[in-house]
Amino acid sequence: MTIENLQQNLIEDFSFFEDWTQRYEYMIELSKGLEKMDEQMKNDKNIIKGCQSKVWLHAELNEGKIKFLADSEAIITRGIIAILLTIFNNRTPNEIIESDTNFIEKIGLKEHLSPNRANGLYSMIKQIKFYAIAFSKK
Amino acid sequence: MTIENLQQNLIEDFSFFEDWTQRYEYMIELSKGLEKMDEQMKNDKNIIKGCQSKVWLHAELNEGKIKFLADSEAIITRGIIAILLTIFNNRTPNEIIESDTNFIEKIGLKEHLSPNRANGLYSMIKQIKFYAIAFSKK
Amino acid sequence: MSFDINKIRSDFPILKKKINGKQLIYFDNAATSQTPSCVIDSISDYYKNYNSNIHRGVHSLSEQATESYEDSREKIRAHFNAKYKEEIIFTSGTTHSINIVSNGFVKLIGKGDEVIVSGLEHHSNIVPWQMMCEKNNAKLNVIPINDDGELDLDELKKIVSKKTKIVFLNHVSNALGIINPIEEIIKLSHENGAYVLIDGAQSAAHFKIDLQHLDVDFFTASAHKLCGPTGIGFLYGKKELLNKIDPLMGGGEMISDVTFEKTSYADLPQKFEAGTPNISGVIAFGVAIDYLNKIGFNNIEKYELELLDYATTKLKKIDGLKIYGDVKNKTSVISFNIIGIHSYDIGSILDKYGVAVRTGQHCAQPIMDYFNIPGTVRVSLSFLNTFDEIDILCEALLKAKSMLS
Amino acid sequence: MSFDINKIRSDFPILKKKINGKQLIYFDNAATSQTPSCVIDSISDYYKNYNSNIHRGVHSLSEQATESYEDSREKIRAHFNAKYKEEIIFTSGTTHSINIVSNGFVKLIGKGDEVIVSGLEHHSNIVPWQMMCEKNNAKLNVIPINDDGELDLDELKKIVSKKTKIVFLNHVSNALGIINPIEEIIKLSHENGAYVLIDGAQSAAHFKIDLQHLDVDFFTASAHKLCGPTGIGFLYGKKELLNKIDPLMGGGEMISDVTFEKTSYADLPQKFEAGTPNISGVIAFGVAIDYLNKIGFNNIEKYELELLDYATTKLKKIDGLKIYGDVKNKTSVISFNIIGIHSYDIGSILDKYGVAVRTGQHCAQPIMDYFNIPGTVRVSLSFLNTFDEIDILCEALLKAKSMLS
Ligand SMILES: Cc1ncc(COP(=O)(O)O)c(C=O)c1O
Ligand SMILES: Cc1ncc(COP(=O)(O)O)c(C=O)c1O
Repeated sequence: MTIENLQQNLIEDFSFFEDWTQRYEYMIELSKGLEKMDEQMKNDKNIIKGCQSKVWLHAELNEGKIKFLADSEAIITRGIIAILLTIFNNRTPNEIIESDTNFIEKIGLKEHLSPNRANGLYSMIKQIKFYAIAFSKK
Repeated sequence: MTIENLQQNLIEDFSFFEDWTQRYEYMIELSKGLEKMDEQMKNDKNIIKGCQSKVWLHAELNEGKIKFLADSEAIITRGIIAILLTIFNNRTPNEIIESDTNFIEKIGLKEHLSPNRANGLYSMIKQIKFYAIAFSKK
Repeated sequence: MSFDINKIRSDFPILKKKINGKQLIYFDNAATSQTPSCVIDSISDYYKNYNSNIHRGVHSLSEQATESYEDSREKIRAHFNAKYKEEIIFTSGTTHSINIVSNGFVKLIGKGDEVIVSGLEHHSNIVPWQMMCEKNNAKLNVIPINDDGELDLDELKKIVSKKTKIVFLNHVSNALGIINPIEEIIKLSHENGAYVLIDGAQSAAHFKIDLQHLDVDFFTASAHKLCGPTGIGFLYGKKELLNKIDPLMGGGEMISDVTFEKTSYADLPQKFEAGTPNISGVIAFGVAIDYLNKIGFNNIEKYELELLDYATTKLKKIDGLKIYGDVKNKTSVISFNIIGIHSYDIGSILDKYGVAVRTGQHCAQPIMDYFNIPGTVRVSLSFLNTFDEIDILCEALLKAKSMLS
Repeated sequence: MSFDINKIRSDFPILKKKINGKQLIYFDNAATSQTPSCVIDSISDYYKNYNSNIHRGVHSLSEQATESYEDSREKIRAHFNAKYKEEIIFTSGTTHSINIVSNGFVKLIGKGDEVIVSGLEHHSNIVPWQMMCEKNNAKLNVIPINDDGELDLDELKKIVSKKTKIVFLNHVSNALGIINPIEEIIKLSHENGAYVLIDGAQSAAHFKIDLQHLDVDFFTASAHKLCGPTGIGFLYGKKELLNKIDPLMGGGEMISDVTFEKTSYADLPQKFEAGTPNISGVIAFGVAIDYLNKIGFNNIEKYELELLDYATTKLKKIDGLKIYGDVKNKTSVISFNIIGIHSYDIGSILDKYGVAVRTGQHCAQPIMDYFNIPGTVRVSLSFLNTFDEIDILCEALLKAKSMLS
């Protein structure tokens, strides 16, 4: 599936929820599927600034695709990470660079998360795109 | 006349005025009778802080009485000085120390002057009393 | 005056707010207090009727603004019982105040000298002093805390000495609500010839403070935690000390004479109030102090401690809930975690129920480091809160817990 | 939008005021501007609806306050055309802003280095730099003025050199209203490798300013001169320079990591915004900028210059009246004396006629020293004034003159 398809799916998934509890429960559910991040990767180098709870993001290039590992202390943040990784994990740098990020608004994540959390979300996306650009130059 | 008598006179004088123009004109008139202060006395040592226009006050003890000389760049302030010196000039330190200063409120000077100007006024009185205390200890 | 909670709540327009469809329950009073109508109105009144730059103005508006501004200084002086009006310096808040003092001490102390901070501080009472120590090479010592979060005075006795020049600590810890034994600390410090700065950001709203009685050298608080507006606070300092230290900022009003060769500073308090101040803020701060006194600090203290008691008892019944700093001497602040759940997740869910709490480190990272936790949920109660609100909090917490575990 | 003076005046509640029984005529706009209802209402709205401490808050009120606060930063950035949002630092006003920069330069320059100030400055742009020079032994040079009150650029060419590290001057002189040739000065300074700080306290209200176009390194203005509230302003600095200088104050928000051993600063703009800021002030500042843009800076500039022309012509007809800085390139400020009469006396009498002017040194003692006068009467016009008001001023001046001579 393309990034776009996946984003479309997410938008549809989220459109079914009737209230915040369902949305949150879904994110908490998603968080449980997150690939485990090595404790030693949770170092200062990998910390993303601008999030309310600590967020670590690690990236490496594997046969032309970027493998992300990420984690957070907070479960709701982990849910957000899970959503982002569903979309961006194991993509080529170019796929990521060219992808649109306004699905966030469409998911309703922005309103239903808070601006502060949305800031954290944007910080994560910024970092993901930053890695993609860095790897694309290698 | 005692300080108190003089103050009483002033309160009466001022009670006749019907508006601010008369009050100001009277003060301007009074300012013209102010004894001339030597230019060299207008030095930093004699400056009173807290006034909007520059005010100098010089004091010396003459046969047990304090002789004041004062001046200002602004004519309305000179009028205020004239009023104060009418009351306090050539008095013994103790007369000044013991004198009441609430005639200022009674004259209506406080309302008709501004708080800023009233501050200047209080600064002058404070300085006058300060000299009296200093001389009383000699 | 008797304490009529409904009447008092009706003075605060924001309490009618709905959040996510629920009635707002504001438990973030330690971060900023809410504002009564009289304070809000005093700001509008200023801009509608006598907005003007102050001091040196010859016209009536300027005089009215100056007079109100200076009246407010007198209100603050009287409320905190400072000896002289000019010992009250208006600042933009506690942080600014502390920086004035720490910057002023750059030149007063030097290598070999020591300063003491408590282990229970807000960053605003740590970082300025670190900046000072970097400049003058003074040594920063720390009064350690014990597992209850209390300062260890025996340790203080070991580290305080004739080398100690200044001791600075908060009256009440913002992260835990613990009231520090400042009388004892002031006495001990003075015996060793050290000055004391008390950060009253978290105490001034909760009980009456008498500066002359405390004999403290510097004290500060922020209006926005005292039902006043943002961007204003005050620094109290003993006159002879304020005269001794250099100002942090230069500018208009704070000088008596300026040439390009040399400048001399004005007298107190102007020396420390460079530039056009927050005039409406100062005036509204005075109105806020009047308002609090009308309610009465005795009433406030008594009611808040009842709320604290009730909330503490109820919260302790929640399985896995651990309170930090659960000691006798504290203000109405409860800092806790539910084991295994991040404070941030709890705060997010509570918000959905209209309940506003603060989560995280509370600008007091060293305390969190001590307890080895990333943060806490902080419920900070004020005299505006009700017992019902505490019940709703507990219910919402149970729901959050079941969702998150 | 066309410029409807009556409609605009009706936005300002204070203009209905009576002073000493007369209609208020406010000619002290350079000291502080008056405040439109929309700005006043935005402050009330904040305290009634979303008052909360910002950043790091997890609850909705805090988020709304944070968002409005940051929106305001974006409004300021857009209006002044800064490149990055984080180049806009909120301060308590111009004086605070200048002190941030002068303090930041304490470590960046040293003995043998030089700095240049203009002879036309407000104390707020002199004293902080004198304080800096005292710490780092840099030399303070002055661009002299001529008898018209204009800066002598030929002299500047002589004193600027590779030794010059920073040049600081106001865009418009508060005492005289003269617009300085800052484009030329910035170019000349940059050619010599010197940075430039422009104090825009007196320019920002009168015409549109484009920071990227000016290529200035630091710029600052105060909200209270821009139809905004007191206690708030901003500092613009180029990102790489703001990253280079140390913060003036330490505290909450401005650090990313605190231990007692070591602290690291947060990114821009937080690095310079220690402590709880003037949140309502920042939000209202944004509303004020929106309001001014709705009226349109082109309209404002055009109308104010018409007023200036009219007033200058009329005042010159008064016998013995001398205007200082009567040059072509100026904003709507007229600084004058009537020979033989003290400015303070004139101001006092004008006040009785409801006319508010400023008198004295205008925090610019060096200018007064240059002209060898104790002060001036300053009439500072804004787009709120009318031609009729100028007529009343002239009549009142004639009356004052006859009373005082
Ligand atoms: C040219 C100039 N610079 C600086 C200032 C100081 O501004 P503030 O008092 O708002 O800090 C003023 C205000 O009068 C000014 O006119
Ligand atoms: C104990 C303590 N000190 C200092 C501060 C800083 O106060 P402000 O942000 O008003 O400068 C706070 C505010 O959170 C505090 O709680």
